[in-house]
Amino acid sequence: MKPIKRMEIVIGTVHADRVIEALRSVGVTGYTVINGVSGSGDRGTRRIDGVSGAFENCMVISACDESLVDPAVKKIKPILKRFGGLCLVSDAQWIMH
Amino acid sequence: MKPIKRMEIVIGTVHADRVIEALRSVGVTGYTVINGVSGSGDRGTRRIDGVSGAFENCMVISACDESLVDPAVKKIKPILKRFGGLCLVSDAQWIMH
Amino acid sequence: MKPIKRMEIVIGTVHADRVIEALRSVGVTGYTVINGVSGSGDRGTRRIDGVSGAFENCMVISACDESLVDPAVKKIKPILKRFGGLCLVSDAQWIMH
Amino acid sequence: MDVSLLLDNLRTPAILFFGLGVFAAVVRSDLALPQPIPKFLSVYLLMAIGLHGGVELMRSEIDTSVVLILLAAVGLSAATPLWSFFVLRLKLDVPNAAAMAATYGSISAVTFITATNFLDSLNSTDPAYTPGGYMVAAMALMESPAIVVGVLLARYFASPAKDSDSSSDPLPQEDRGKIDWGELLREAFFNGAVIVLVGSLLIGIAIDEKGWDSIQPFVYTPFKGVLCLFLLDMGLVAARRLSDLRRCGPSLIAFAILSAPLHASLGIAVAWLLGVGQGDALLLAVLAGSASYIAVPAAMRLAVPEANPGLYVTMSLAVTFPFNITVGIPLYLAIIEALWA
Amino acid sequence: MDVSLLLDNLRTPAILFFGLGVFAAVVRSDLALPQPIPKFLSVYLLMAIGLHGGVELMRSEIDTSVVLILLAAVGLSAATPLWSFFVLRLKLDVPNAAAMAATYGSISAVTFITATNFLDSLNSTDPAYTPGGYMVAAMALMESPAIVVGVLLARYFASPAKDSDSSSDPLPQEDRGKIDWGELLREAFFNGAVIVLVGSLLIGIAIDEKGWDSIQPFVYTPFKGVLCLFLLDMGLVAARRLSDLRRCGPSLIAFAILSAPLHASLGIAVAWLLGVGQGDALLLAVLAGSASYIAVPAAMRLAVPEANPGLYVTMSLAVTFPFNITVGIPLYLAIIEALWA
Amino acid sequence: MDVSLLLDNLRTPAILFFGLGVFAAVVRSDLALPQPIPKFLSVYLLMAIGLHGGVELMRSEIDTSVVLILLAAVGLSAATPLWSFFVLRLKLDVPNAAAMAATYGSISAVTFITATNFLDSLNSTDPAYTPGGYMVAAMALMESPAIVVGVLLARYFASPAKDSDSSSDPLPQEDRGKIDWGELLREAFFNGAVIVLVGSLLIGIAIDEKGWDSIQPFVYTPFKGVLCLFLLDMGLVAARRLSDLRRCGPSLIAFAILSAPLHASLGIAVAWLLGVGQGDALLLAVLAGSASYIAVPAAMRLAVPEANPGLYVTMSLAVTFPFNITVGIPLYLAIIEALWA
Ligand SMILES: Nc1ncnc2c1ncn2[C@@H]1O[C@H](COP(=O)(O)O)[C@@H](O)[C@H]1O
Ligand SMILES: Nc1ncnc2c1ncn2[C@@H]1O[C@H](COP(=O)(O)O)[C@@H](O)[C@H]1O
Ligand SMILES: Nc1ncnc2c1ncn2[C@@H]1O[C@H](COP(=O)(O)O)[C@@H](O)[C@H]1O
Ligand code: NA
Ligand code: NA
Ligand code: NA
Repeated sequence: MKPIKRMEIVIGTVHADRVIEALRSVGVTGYTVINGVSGSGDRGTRRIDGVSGAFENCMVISACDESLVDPAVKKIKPILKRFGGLCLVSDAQWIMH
Repeated sequence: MKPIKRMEIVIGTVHADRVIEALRSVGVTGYTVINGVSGSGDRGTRRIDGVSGAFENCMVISACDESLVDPAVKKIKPILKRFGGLCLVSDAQWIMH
Repeated sequence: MKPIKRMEIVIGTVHADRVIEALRSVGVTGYTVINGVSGSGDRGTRRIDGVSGAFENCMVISACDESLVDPAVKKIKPILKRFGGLCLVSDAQWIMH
Repeated sequence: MDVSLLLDNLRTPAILFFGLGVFAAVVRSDLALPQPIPKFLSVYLLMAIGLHGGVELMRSEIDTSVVLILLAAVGLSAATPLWSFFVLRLKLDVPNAAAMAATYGSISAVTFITATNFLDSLNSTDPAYTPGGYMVAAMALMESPAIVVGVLLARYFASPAKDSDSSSDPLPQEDRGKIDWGELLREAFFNGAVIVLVGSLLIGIAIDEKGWDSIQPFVYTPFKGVLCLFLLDMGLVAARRLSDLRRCGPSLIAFAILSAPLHASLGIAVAWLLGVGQGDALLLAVLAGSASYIAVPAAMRLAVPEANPGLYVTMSLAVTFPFNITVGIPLYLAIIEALWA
Repeated sequence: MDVSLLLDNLRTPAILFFGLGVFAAVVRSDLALPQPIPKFLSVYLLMAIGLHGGVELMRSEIDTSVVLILLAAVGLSAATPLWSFFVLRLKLDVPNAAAMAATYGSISAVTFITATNFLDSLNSTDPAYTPGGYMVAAMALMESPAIVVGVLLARYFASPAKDSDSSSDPLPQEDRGKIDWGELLREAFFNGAVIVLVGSLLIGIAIDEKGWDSIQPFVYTPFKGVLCLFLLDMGLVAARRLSDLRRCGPSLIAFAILSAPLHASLGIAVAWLLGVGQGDALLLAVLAGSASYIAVPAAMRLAVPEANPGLYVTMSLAVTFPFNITVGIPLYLAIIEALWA
Repeated sequence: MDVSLLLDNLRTPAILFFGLGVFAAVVRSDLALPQPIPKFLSVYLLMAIGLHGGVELMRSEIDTSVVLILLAAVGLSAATPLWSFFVLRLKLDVPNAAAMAATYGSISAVTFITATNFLDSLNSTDPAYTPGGYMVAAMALMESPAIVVGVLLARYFASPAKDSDSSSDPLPQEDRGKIDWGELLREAFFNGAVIVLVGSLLIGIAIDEKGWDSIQPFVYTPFKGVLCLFLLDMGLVAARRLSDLRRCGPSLIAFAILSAPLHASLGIAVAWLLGVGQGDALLLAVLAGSASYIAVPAAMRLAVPEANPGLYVTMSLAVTFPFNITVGIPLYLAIIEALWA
């Protein structure tokens, strides 16, 4: 086991590539994406209702070294500010295999 | 960063509206819903197998202030008792944007 | 509330049954599965692109007693070693209902 | 029983695809029609059967015998849960017996459709073998009453709430377990399956032949092929539930197999009394003998959450449904042919 | 207005299914066509209409009047957002007014398809009631200009960035809010809806009659039935957004209802000046009068994220779309028949 | 080579939609047919081709030449991975060479379907251009052998397990890497694609003409249109993988492009020796020359997880598949016409 940080980002699916690029640019290469997520926040309710997928969210989860969190957050913050979303950071143990 | 509580609720999709209403009623307006979730618990296995969506679960994740957890839990508990499900609470840091 | 451990495993959907069987074999009967998950890790990027579902991931989340984590991890590690994936363990409070 | 009827049925493409699905599940193939495809196909099938029924209804004359059939259908759907409940109580607690009774009182649209398909495949020239469009209306009317009766049974015979956990329960005693009637009736009469079926039936009545011509290349011509694909999935789903049977016990399985021909015989008796044709009689038999696995489970999860879907869905999906579409339909027709001869 | 046109329209299967969807949502049924089925159906509809338009285009002669119609279409799509923006600024801030203006300048393919369907259902023998394949090209050309105009408006009238949060902002001032033109144009001209529509149109032009014969059992014959299913879902989606209307205010709703016939009248006027037939005129009216709820919202989320989709999507989906397909289409045709008579 | 064959092929609607998909991916459009739609469409295509093949098989006479073709097909599928493996070992390690060899030994059903479609579009009156229903059986027989051979190769030439990490490994040495033969054979012979194809073939044989008539409006008439939609998605998926090509290196790309005509020539040679018609010969060529991207990758992920799907899927999907459906099919037919003349 190794202590790491778990980042959890909710962002509009159409903006997800920006977040992933931001993660990669600071050296975070491991992440998992959950698609088809709906939700509610400061900018109202986002349903996955028919027709357009434009209001779908996705959740990006990444386990990374503590040292990478600050640079990643620096890159992600302006994206969240512009397009809305959520970023949580918590502690976890990584089972090395 | 701001320390917050992360609530994570698994509930049958057909009962999700109750949970969300419960959250809203105590002032939690930010949440994220992951649909199409299956699982297993005290009440057996819930598959997302064809035909009916009646046994699908969903996961509701909400980051909220510590002070809102107790009232939210008070409202959610009877729903879980009646319809089954799971509620976890953990610590996280919220990246303010 | 009761302190428990939250295990979070990302694994190829085609291998998910192995992980669930491993959990069950050590006495973990409660778990939740999120399907249709994509991601990136040591073994490259896994898209959910059309055609074949062979490269889809899923996420298995289980809240269990601390005492079950070690035996579960022992069973899951070789699966992750062989097929790739991720396992995180963190702390949470379980709302008993 | 005329064994050729059975073989005829087993050789229809739809039943063969059901068998393929069962086979795939038994050999643990990774074959799957993932959600929401099955849900989409079931909306299509309900829409198609509803529209066609409505158009047929418009084309035919409505007389009192039709009204009697519809009344009989509602009666069957409300009565069968009653006796089922008391039989099932021998083995099950109140919520489970009630949910199971509701399941078996209601109907399975796909069984109905398969029976229509079977009648059609007989290529009979006898008009008595062509069921009337009002049989779709009968089906629509049979979906909901059983739900209401089931919930009433669960409520009326409910054991008093256990007090053991009342201290940890933040809600006042009377709040738990109360029926939300508005929600229940909405679930019974406005659930997705009922809405699509009844709505399409009414639309089928409302449109003219020109309207029907414009949509029938989608809702009528490819119908039997889509049914094959849907039954492939049903075979997968039903067979994957077979492993859950062990946990259900032999008496429940006996109920699931025996209640089908029993209820179907009731339906046949009613049809005989009403003097309808063989086609209508078969469909009434199938409606009475089939059990729900879509509308009722959805309603029960809301209204009787204490009941275990591992019992009532497994029974209707993995036992009664396969029995009906393979053996039941030709069996009921053989009985009808013997009686009507 | 000839009320029989209205009743004819309300009795087409597609509109009846839209009504069924609205009803299901109003009684809070759990009926749903879950994603990605609606997305799949919309790709199908765009593909089908594009191919058919292309084939028709190939069969007909192209003269200068066609070129004029296409130019007029682009003009309408670029001009309507301009005046809309200034009217909307009375009530909305710059980003919301711009996004709403773009929404109403662009078009709704399903409204167009419903109008085609309606023309078809009239069974008129007058060739002037059969629209030309170039009208699909007109639709394709009208999707994008409004997006570009909307973003330009948002940019040109943008308020200077607030400085209050600049300290916490790690990006240099000039980086925020900059338009990424490459991305914007890609979104405007290469978004999924435009690609499928234009691509299918070109493929329809490229293939020969043999090719068309081979695919039309899929892309043409079942088309009207698929439209029913899609409008069922649109009814659900539109009605579920009705509750959001309260938050939008009466002036916006007035805009959503009034701009439709107003823009449609512009389209009719242009059609009249160009001397086209009644069919073409109706489609031009519908294109001008309809508002986008797929392509434009997707583009606005990228380019004008400050605008609230709860406003512009709700207006176009829950007000303008239902208005157009129920009342609007027959109303515009009545106007056209009066003028052309 | 007769260039008109190539142009004919490029002008079929299906190939044009493939091109549209590629274009959309290249301009980074957001166009998508999200899962599970493509999976659904692929089940449909396999079901349709299987049923039609079965029905054709029933209608035709089976003679020894058919048995020889089927044997030759199995032989090709088992032999091509062998030589491919040793060639690929020059550049790749054992697991990757074995997985790639299996991929190229097996077949691509969509390439087969596209070739059938192409033959059909030629509108030839020569019966030798109409392939026999047994060719679908040949395809079904070619899916699995390559999987088994590939896994045997991976096993036989496996390097001894590295000991470096044995201390941290809680499983006994011999447990890791052992083949689970039951699982492997299930994966090879009972994977979803094989089950649907073989099952539908058998059902096509089992049903009578009446049964076929009842389902062919769904499984036959709209087939070519559905293929267009599916190839649109294949174009998107293939082109989105183009960026992964850089990581694969030129020698692999050369293998992916050259092995297709090479294996196809083997197929043509066998067809020539067996004296079959041009239609059968083309399909055998296409089967031998195509590479799997559904069944084999799924099997390899289970049985040879050490292999990198970024290599074998990328090669078969982004190089060999597009090559075959655009250039390969007309090229192979040109060769056949030259030889058969
Ligand atoms: N407090 C929260 N907890 C969980 N998810 C949230 C929260 N706030 C926002 N979200 C998610 O982030 C998305 C965008 O948030 P916002 O930009 O605040 O509208 C929402 O649609 C939710 O899915
Ligand atoms: N210990 C657990 N860990 C993760 N998920 C659980 C757990 N227990 C229950 N669940 C989820 O909650 C749903 C309902 O649980 P139950 O009411 O216990 O049957 C299950 O289907 C699971 O998805
Ligand atoms: N650091 C990480 N954080 C989140 N998810 C990860 C991480 N590493 C791997 N994964 C997930 O696990 C899958 C398999 O990982 P791997 O075996 O490393 O290729 C990836 O496709 C991701 O979905
Ligand atoms: Na019944
Ligand atoms: Na417009
Ligand atoms: Na091959």
